[in-house]
Amino acid sequence: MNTVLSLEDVEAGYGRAALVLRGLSVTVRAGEVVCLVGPNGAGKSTALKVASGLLTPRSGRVVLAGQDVTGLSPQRLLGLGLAHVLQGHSVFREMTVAENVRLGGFTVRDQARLNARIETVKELFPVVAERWGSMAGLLSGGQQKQVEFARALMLEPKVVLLDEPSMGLDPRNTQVVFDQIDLMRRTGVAVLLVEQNARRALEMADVGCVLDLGRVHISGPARELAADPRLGKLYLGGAPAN
Amino acid sequence: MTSLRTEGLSKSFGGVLAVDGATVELLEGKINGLIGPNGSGKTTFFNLITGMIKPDAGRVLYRDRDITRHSPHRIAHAGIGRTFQLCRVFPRLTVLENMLVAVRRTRLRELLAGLRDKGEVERARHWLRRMGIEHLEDAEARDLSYGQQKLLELAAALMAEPELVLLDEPAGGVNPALIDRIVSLVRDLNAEGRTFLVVEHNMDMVMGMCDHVIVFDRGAPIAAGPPSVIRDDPRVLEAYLGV
Amino acid sequence: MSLLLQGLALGVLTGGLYALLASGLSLYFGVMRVVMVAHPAFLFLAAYLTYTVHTAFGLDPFLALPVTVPLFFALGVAVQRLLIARLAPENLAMMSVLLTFGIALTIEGLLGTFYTGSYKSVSMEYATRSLTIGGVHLPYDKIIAFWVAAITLVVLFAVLVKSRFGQSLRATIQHREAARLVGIQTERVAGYGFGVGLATAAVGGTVLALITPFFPASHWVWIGKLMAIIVVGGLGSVIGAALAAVLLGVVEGLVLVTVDATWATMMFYVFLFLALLVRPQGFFGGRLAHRF
Amino acid sequence: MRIASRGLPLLVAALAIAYPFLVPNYYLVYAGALTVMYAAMATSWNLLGGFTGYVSLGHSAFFGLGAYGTGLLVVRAGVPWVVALLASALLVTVFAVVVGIAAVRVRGASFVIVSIALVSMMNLVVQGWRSLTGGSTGLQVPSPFPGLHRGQTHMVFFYLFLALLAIALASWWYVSRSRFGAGLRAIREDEDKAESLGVPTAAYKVTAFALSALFVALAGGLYAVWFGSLDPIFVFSILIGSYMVLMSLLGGVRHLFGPLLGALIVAPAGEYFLIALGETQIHLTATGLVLVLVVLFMPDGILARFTRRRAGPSIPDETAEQRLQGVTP
Amino acid sequence: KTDEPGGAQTPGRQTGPVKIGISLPLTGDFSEPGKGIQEGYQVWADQVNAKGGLLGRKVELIFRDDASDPNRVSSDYESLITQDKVNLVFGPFSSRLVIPAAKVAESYNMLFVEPAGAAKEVFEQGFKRLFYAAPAIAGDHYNYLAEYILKLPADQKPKTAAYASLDDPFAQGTAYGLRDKLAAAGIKTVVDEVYPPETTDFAPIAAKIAAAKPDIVVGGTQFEDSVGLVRALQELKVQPKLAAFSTGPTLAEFPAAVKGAAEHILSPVGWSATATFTGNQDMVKRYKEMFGGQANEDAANGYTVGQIVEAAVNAVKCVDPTPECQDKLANHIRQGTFDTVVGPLSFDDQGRPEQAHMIQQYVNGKVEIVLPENAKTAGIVYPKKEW
Ligand SMILES: Nc1ncnc2c1ncn2[C@@H]1O[C@H](COP(=O)(O)OP(=O)(O)OP(=O)(O)O)[C@@H](O)[C@H]1O
Ligand SMILES: Nc1ncnc2c1ncn2[C@@H]1O[C@H](COP(=O)(O)OP(=O)(O)OP(=O)(O)O)[C@@H](O)[C@H]1O
Ligand SMILES: [Mg+2]
Ligand SMILES: [Mg+2]
Repeated sequence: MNTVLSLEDVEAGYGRAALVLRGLSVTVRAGEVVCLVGPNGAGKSTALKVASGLLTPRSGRVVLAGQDVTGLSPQRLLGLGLAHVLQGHSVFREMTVAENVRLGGFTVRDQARLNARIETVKELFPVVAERWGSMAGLLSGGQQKQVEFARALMLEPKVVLLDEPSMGLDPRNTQVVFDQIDLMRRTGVAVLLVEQNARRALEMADVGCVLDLGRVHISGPARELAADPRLGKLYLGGAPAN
Repeated sequence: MTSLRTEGLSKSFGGVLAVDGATVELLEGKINGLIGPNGSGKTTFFNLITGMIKPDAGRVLYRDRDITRHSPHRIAHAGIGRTFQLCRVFPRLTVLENMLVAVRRTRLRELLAGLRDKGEVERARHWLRRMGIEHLEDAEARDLSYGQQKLLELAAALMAEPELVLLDEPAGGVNPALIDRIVSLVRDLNAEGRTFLVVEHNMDMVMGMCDHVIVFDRGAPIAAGPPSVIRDDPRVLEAYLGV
Repeated sequence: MSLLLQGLALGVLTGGLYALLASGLSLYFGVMRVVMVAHPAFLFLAAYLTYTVHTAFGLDPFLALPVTVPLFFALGVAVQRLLIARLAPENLAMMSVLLTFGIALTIEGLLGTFYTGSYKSVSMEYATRSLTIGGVHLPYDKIIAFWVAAITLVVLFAVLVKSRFGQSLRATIQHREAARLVGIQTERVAGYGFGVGLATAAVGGTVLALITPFFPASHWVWIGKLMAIIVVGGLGSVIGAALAAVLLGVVEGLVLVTVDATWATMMFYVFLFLALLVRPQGFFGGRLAHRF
Repeated sequence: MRIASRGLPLLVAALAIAYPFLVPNYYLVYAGALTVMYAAMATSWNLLGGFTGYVSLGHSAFFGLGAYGTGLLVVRAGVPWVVALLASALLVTVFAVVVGIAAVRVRGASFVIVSIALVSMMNLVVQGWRSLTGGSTGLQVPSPFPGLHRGQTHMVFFYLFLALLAIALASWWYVSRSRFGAGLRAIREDEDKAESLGVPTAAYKVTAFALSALFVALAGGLYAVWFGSLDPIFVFSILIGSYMVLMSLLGGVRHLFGPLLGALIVAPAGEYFLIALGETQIHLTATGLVLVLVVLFMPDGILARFTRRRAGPSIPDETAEQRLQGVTP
Repeated sequence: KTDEPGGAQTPGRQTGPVKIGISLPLTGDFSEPGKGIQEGYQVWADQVNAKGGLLGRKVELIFRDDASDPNRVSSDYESLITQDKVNLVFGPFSSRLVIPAAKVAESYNMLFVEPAGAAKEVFEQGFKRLFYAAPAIAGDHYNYLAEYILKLPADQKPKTAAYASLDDPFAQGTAYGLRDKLAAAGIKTVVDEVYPPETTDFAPIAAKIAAAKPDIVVGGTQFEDSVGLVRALQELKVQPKLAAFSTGPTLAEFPAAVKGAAEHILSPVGWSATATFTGNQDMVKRYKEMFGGQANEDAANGYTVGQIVEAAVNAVKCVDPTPECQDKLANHIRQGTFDTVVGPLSFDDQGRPEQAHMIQQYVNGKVEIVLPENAKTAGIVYPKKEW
């Protein structure tokens, strides 16, 4: 399989503050889900921001489909087929759900395609259809998350960066999200996934990377990582407490 | 024995019935869990209990005292503490300052007393130590990682010495290793006599930790009982677990 | 009775003008969280430019619009890109007040330097006549102001709500990173948004020049009134501001003819405080206001 | 370092007390008194603005009311000036509580607007209520020290304002280290969160608002008896209010001495611009540009530059192993 | 302190230029008239210096801008007197600024001749060295017009009058002076409106006046509001027999600002460019040379201050800032009569001038003096033509 996205030896940080990423390298191939796990503050979200152009690295390269895209704007990267779902809540709060979802296809000119996608996401997330005209900021936490995911599905990208897509979702919706990720993989999309629901994510991912202190600590086939007892204690939590 | 009871609590926003005649009882001294699909009104229910929003109808009774429509700080003084679904700390205050904001009583003398009152600072450090973030006491809260902020938020809530603690998705976005830590903390605190109400989507956590679980759907409880019973309740399976 | 009718009619017409003058303010706030204290100063800057065009070329003030509107649009883009964009987002609302206060002083000083402190006015023959309907006189200048305001507002509204630009503008304000990620050029869009706001100032200034004499410090008088209007209307709601403007215009007109001018001006502030007590988010406003 | 930070304020205080005797003429005493007055007002403003983040551009309303209250009590009721001063400050405080209850219901930008409206409103009231206040003609207040010549009066008021400044600074300092102050700061950061932790935010905000108004009203009252003529347009002027903001901001709203430092810079600088560029209105432009520059490049004030510079997160680095220890209970 | 009152004046200061300190509103609300007065002062100084100066010493004017702020005006005089140690001070513009300024001058025992503090309150403060260098105080500005109206035959005499006045001691003073006299003579006041300086919309006020259908309309106005009022009256088709406004119509911008509506509007004026009072034509000429354009009333008032002080200095032969000299000057002014560009002036004990303003009218688009009889350049037109 061919490499679609790679971060090579990236160093990055915010403002004049100390480095957050200290020589991070990650590679994602087409049709592959790479899962980043790691403690809070390890730099997972930062890595995704560098990949999508929201943050310019201080050194190192970002390569997208063989092209060096370091420092390009998110709009350009979007044009090259890269989508990014942010962590936390990033709906446009004072716009309706409809406007939010439509904005997901801001760069899509083809109305028919757009409408078809809208029908699809409405089916996937009933709440999106139900609350089509409501102000997005007034939805519950989990509902907003669904709107966000729906927004991201409006495009048909080649690479998707997902930052904790299941956070705050109930089990049913979590399942929908994971199913969608699986679907993407099967259609050849490269997925870079950050999840705190680590065991579950590693179960479905192809490659797992444990990030700590801005570097990849351990990486390897996802299932192997999930089984590693040392990692379990340190990063993945003990077995369900009882 | 009941710690907190709501009777026919209702709230609608525009056309949306967020909480719809919820009558709920929390068991004193237990860890109560509250689960329900997205948008079923859990957070709104929290906001109603803590006075952040005013109900359209119904009552909230805490230890048999009517606290409906009390302002949030009075409810806090009555002994109910909470955390928020999206973690909220005071970003530009240091960790220690974050802790010292909490007030249990508003006696003038105490308010004017020095901030760095020895007893209070000791108490704050005690809680930070229990959360394992005492080494961060001089850091500004915005510099903490998400998980650390979650812990700080919990510590600050506990600083006000609440008897009933409401946690809104304490595990959301938190590293699994830390979740373990939060679970054991909640257990310890519960063993000391504090009552908890925990909203969570992490089923393992809820089922493993809670003594009593309430299930919400469309703004009202559809089932309540011990985890073992709830786990197999067909209504719950249908409404929530979606399988 | 006819006096009341007259007051009412004048109030509605003046209210229309207020709506135009306040619309820009509402826009900056609604979409950018910027409290633009300098808006009235820009209004008078436009009035002075209109005056210059009028005196130098003898043109009708409205013919100055093709010059002033694009100029102000560009100015707005520049102000946003060079100044407002540099403010830290945490306390944008506060800092923007001070920043734009400084801009207002700067403009006033420049106007005073170039045009001296004396009054200027632009008077057209048609602006002193009036239309009489059933004993009620409707001055032409006010009628013109009203219609210009109405048209501008309709255009503005269409731009904000219906157009792609309007959507990207609002998205940019609400979540900049997310907006960039759906492909919006956020910097450019925010700049244009400000430009549109200032473009309304160009129109407003022209109308103002037509109906009242002005001098460099004139803008102070308007700050309080316009701010009151946008709060009563619900901060940030362009429609709310328009409704509030007409309401307050009418109230002012009626109080003026029945009581006196001091009370008429006071009404703006009375309504402001009423609004705060009854509905802190403004009489017509959306849910937005309470969050700030 | 510690000695420097302790010693400097003492040295400045000593200089301030000696100031009237060091300068060659009474104009400089007068200018000094005016500067100290502004410093006192800016410091009082900062009791609200610095702690809670509620920016009031309308504090001159309290200045004006304090001034008119004192003036009217002296002129119309024949009350001794000290009594008038205190009584009017008290009345203004009560008034501020009432206004505050309405005003602090709104946050951020709305509050700024409300504060602007407050000044305009007070101006209209005082100007319109001609029979009581003298309206636009103004109010003439007799000098409290008819025996002293003008220069000596300036000296007296210099010290009175200095005392007021000292009280305002002491209050700020006291609040800043009290739990009340912690509550106010929490309000600045996140009001709902503070409320949920048991902070009665409404009461806190109103208290801070009123306290801040009290000192500004005292300054206004002193100004009335010192200056002797009051004119509604100028005591209820947004410019006076915005000077308080500008001074505080320039010096640094998070620091005890920030507003004072700001006043020491702004007041003389204003004077300079007026004299150097006074022939045209370009001095307004100069003032405006300074404000713009401060907001853009020094939003945290001058003092912030000298105190703890934030280079990055204030968190000590830890290794994965340390973290492991933290995690395992 | 070197400026301790009664402190020894350095003997060396008796030579060198005579420094005159002046604070004026060169910016802000009053900047327009402030500028006019400044020019008047400058013309005067220029002419004095051309003649060899005051007591053989050159005159040097030191201007300060008070930005129309009473706070600043005090600081300015404070610093002029104590820091710059000026020999004399001249007054600022506007009653609002004159009182605080005069307080400072008074407490340093300085003579204070001022060109623009006409409101009656100025003279009620007990100032001992203040003189207003214009023909009459505000309340007396319309005296000739009142006389004229009251002498009209019964069938022409107006029965009702409407007054609208800016809330400003001077503007209001002028209108109320006329109102009191007319009301006493039985002319009914049907509208009496005071509006704050913030007012920008005059249509409703005009509507009120329109509803009362008064025979005459009197405005106590400054420029902006006089224009606003005239326009609004015209739009609302108010057609009084007589319309009078203070200040606004005397400014050169007025006719253009109200377009054709200026015709037959009356206005009190303290000075006329065509009058032949002592030095007037010289002043007009010199003004034109220095500043280009026509001198206005403000400039004339400034010039008048200079003329009076000049006469006093030449009579008592001193220009020191000492209390003795300043007292001598003040006493001289109180007792004498002075020939000025606005006519001969004398003052009462409080410093009020004791003459009266002329009345001007726009006749065929030109400004004519129509009252009093002995100064008129054209006959008064009454009733006025419709707007
Ligand atoms: N905008 C920012 N400005 C300054 N520092 C930041 C910013 N965002 C993140 N950081 C810092 O960078 C570090 C890494 O943050 P990042 O969000 O990448 O962590 P993460 O691995 O995604 O953690 P989490 O699991 O909690 O989301 C943290 O120490 C954080 O404090
Ligand atoms: N301020 C509001 N205005 C309008 N609707 C609201 C508001 N707050 C909540 N709602 C609606 O009320 C319903 C309940 O929301 P709530 O936040 O209580 O859900 P929740 O159970 O906490 O969900 P989640 O698990 O996603 O956090 C939702 O449909 C939401 O859209
Ligand atoms: Mg993250
Ligand atoms: Mg929720």
